[in-house]
Amino acid sequence: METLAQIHERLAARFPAATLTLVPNPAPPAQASLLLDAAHAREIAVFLRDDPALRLDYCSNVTGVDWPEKEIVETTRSVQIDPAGGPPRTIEQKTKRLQPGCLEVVYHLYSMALKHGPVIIRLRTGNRSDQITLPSLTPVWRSCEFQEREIFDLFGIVFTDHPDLRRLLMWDEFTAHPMRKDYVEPDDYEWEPTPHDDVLAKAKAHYPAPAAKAE
Amino acid sequence: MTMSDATRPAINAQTSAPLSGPTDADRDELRRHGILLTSIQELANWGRSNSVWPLQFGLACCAIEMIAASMARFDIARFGSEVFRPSPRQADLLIVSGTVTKKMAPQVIRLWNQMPEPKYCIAMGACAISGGPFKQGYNVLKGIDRFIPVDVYIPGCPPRPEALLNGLIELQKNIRGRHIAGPAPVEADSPTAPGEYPVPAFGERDLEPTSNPKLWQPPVIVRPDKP
Amino acid sequence: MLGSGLIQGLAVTAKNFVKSFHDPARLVTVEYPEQKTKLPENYRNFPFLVYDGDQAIDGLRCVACKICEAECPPQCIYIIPDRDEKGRPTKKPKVFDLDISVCMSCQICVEVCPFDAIKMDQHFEIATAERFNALLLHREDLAKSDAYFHTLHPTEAAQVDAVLAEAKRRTEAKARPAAPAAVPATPTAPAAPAAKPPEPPPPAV
Amino acid sequence: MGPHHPSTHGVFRMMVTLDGETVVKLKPVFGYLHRNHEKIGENTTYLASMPYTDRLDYFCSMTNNWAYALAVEQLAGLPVPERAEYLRVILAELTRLLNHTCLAGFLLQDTGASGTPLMYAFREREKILDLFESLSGSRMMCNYQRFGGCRIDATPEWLAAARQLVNGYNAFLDEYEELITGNEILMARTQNVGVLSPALAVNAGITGPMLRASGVDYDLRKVDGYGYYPRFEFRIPLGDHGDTYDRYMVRMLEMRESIGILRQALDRIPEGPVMDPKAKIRGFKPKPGEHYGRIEGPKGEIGFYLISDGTANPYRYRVRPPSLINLTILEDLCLGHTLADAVIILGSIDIVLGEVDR
Repeated sequence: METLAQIHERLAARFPAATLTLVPNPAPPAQASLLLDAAHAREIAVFLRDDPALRLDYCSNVTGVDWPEKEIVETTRSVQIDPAGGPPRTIEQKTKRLQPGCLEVVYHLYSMALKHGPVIIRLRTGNRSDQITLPSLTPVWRSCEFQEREIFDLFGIVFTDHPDLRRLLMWDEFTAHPMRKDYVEPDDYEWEPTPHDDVLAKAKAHYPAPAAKAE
Repeated sequence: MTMSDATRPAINAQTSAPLSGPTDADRDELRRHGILLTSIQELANWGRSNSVWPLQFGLACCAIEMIAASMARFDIARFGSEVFRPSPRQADLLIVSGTVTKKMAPQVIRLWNQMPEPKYCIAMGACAISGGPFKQGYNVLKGIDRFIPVDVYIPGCPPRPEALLNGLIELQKNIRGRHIAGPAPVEADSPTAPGEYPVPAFGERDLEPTSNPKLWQPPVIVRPDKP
Repeated sequence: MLGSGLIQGLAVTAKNFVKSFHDPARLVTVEYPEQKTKLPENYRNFPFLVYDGDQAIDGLRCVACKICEAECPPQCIYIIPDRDEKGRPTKKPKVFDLDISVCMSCQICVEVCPFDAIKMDQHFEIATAERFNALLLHREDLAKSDAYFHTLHPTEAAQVDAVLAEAKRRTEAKARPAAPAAVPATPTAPAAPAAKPPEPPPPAV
Repeated sequence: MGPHHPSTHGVFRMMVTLDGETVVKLKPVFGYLHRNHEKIGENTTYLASMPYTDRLDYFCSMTNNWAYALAVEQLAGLPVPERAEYLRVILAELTRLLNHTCLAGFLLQDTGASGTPLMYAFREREKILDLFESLSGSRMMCNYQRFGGCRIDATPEWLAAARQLVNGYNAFLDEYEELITGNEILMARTQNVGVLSPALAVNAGITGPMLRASGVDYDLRKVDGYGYYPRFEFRIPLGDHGDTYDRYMVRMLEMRESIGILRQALDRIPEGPVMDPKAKIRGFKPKPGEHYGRIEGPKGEIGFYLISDGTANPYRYRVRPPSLINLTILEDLCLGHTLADAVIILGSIDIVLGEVDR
């Protein structure tokens, strides 16, 4: 099979308007992935499926990942020479930068016809609140149908052109997206004999008020 | 002999005087002399306890062990309980065998409401008792006894089929100690009560309500802060 | 012939039916309350705490290091270490609670325990009508003797004894040059369980 | 239909629209056993997720363990000793026997052969469970694999017991097939019911025996060659028609092949450690990165997708559930058949709700 870099080159030549980024993977098996832009995702998916050298006819795993906004503190050091002639001073300058959050979908593609893989493609939303639409790849691979519904349910990504986009696991009245990192689960820790960490904090809310205990 | 325990607040406490009668020792003594003493109550309890028909109702992992208990090796038929009924109308015993999720809880309670009296409930496995290992999950009900009264708890994950049989024996003992007349062990089981347990609705974040406070009043447990 | 497969199948059923009266391979039923399956040595169902000697609480091998508490996947262990009057830790648990209505008998507490203090029980007949009190085990319920451990898991217990004896030998060898009183309070101090007279297993919880 | 369901497949609900008795629309409803496996996996350590994987597909805890151990080992680059790899193959194939035997029982229960086939299947299941119990300590929830090996070594007695079971299993399968395979009623109920075309099967991501019953030769044991499978000789049974009967037959034939693998593995298992000496139980923190590891479970491709951020807990922990994805084509298979056939088709897909909903 071609390497991902070769696929990247071919795709870039074929779809010059698309933005393609190679995402490296530092883990030992180095399953690197290709970040596509949402506008061209559908065409590229069809190409990957039908290209005779690739024939990625089997989309194995579709999953969402939540990347919340992260505050990154960068430390820059600069050496300043003292104009008075003293020893040069090192000045540390800390800059806070807000890395924007996003929701991400990861597709693991294999070829059943040629028995190779995986080719991993990713799609990212604009942010985590209002720009959360991505094109659905269910028309390309049927196997995405339930998995994209699950991602809609648990992460809240809206897939356009999905044939039946409803909540998969939670009930329809449910409003939250529980797999997001900032999800706060409902509090039902009235009886918690072995609480730890977060649960302890929640269980404490159910302990009798200190005044009542003192009486 | 009384049925009140910590999980069941004694609602009719003032009227719950047990019926007096011959004790088990008296009966053994009489039996030794060739006299078989029985009463309607004892006969009814004998019949009820030896033909507990469970509802064919599996939820999760423990359901497989429940099926295993009904198969040749453990053979629940030896206790008169092999008749797994697919319809709640014909069943006496609800074995809650597995994790009750919040999405499933209203259905379980509805099934329990559809079962005719007298009915019994076994919470089989850690998940049914308290949510078990999955209690940290957002969709897991932390114990079915928040909504329906449970007669026997069988801890284990999953309990061996023998443990289920052991639980069934416990339940049979429990049934033999019940009174036909007198107050019901749970208010909703009494003849004057509407006979239905409230079914929670699906809320935006959780079930509404999250428990039935008439049934479920956990003791207060306060842990000191760790040094 | 149409129906021959059906008849063939019924013949198998009939063969099984007849054999079920005399063939031990088809007589699989364990008459449970009277007759019990022989549990394999590795069988595990809920942890217990091992104690050495006769005193259940004083002899606990547990030093309240809280490793099992941190590693327990469903978080069903709760430990508060004991302290003496001066506020120094005595390396004993004051509270050791285990919620068996949550425990899933995964044995990870046993694997991570560096002191061989927590081991797996095999007792499963614990059906109860009481939830809140009966299913929260305290250290008094959990403490079981080393001899009980030996009857449950003889192979594992022998390995544990060898490890403990080795550790004791090492600490003694280290302590010998120093003053005799300065024996460090190692977790394995009350070791040498093999020398203890075997005692009957305590009644199960 | 459902979620309390007279056919014994757990809490699964199908919204069926019928014309007379013919299915014209069928929408499955999931989530009645959604136990938040992935969320819990992200909040606990890598090791602590291992016992939870037992409870995914509670028939096949050994293969779930292996899939997870494999994904983590590949993510962290851990070696596995030879004996452990052999043990894993033995246990995975025993699991396959167990799963397919039970499936045959449940499938026949669905066709109306209530009792007998399931009883026979569970009789054999108990024998395999006894093996699992004496090795790992628990009948169903084995929690046996570790990152870098297996938890306990198998004794010679255990291997002898396994060999005895394997030697007797062909006789059981012969008896079982005599009981049911040639049964005319079964043929009438299952042949040409729920035909799945190869093109649709591939596009819908169907894996495992279901895919192979449609004639697509794709078995990860051959394709990926994970573990020590390339060292064993075995064939991949394929179906011709892709109907319910083929799905049943492919599983029966797969069991025969599994017995062959088990014989080879039990003959060749070497002595040695079962745990990599450098592997550690506590404080396991893989370096940052991500990995998708997969194996061929009895129900299909079970995979774990892990993103590590260098801490003790995985940043993202995802299970690729074969049962859920195999259900994608349930409606396609059931359309035009009667309601009673829908139950059989569901049975032949071989789902376990613990894995569908997680």
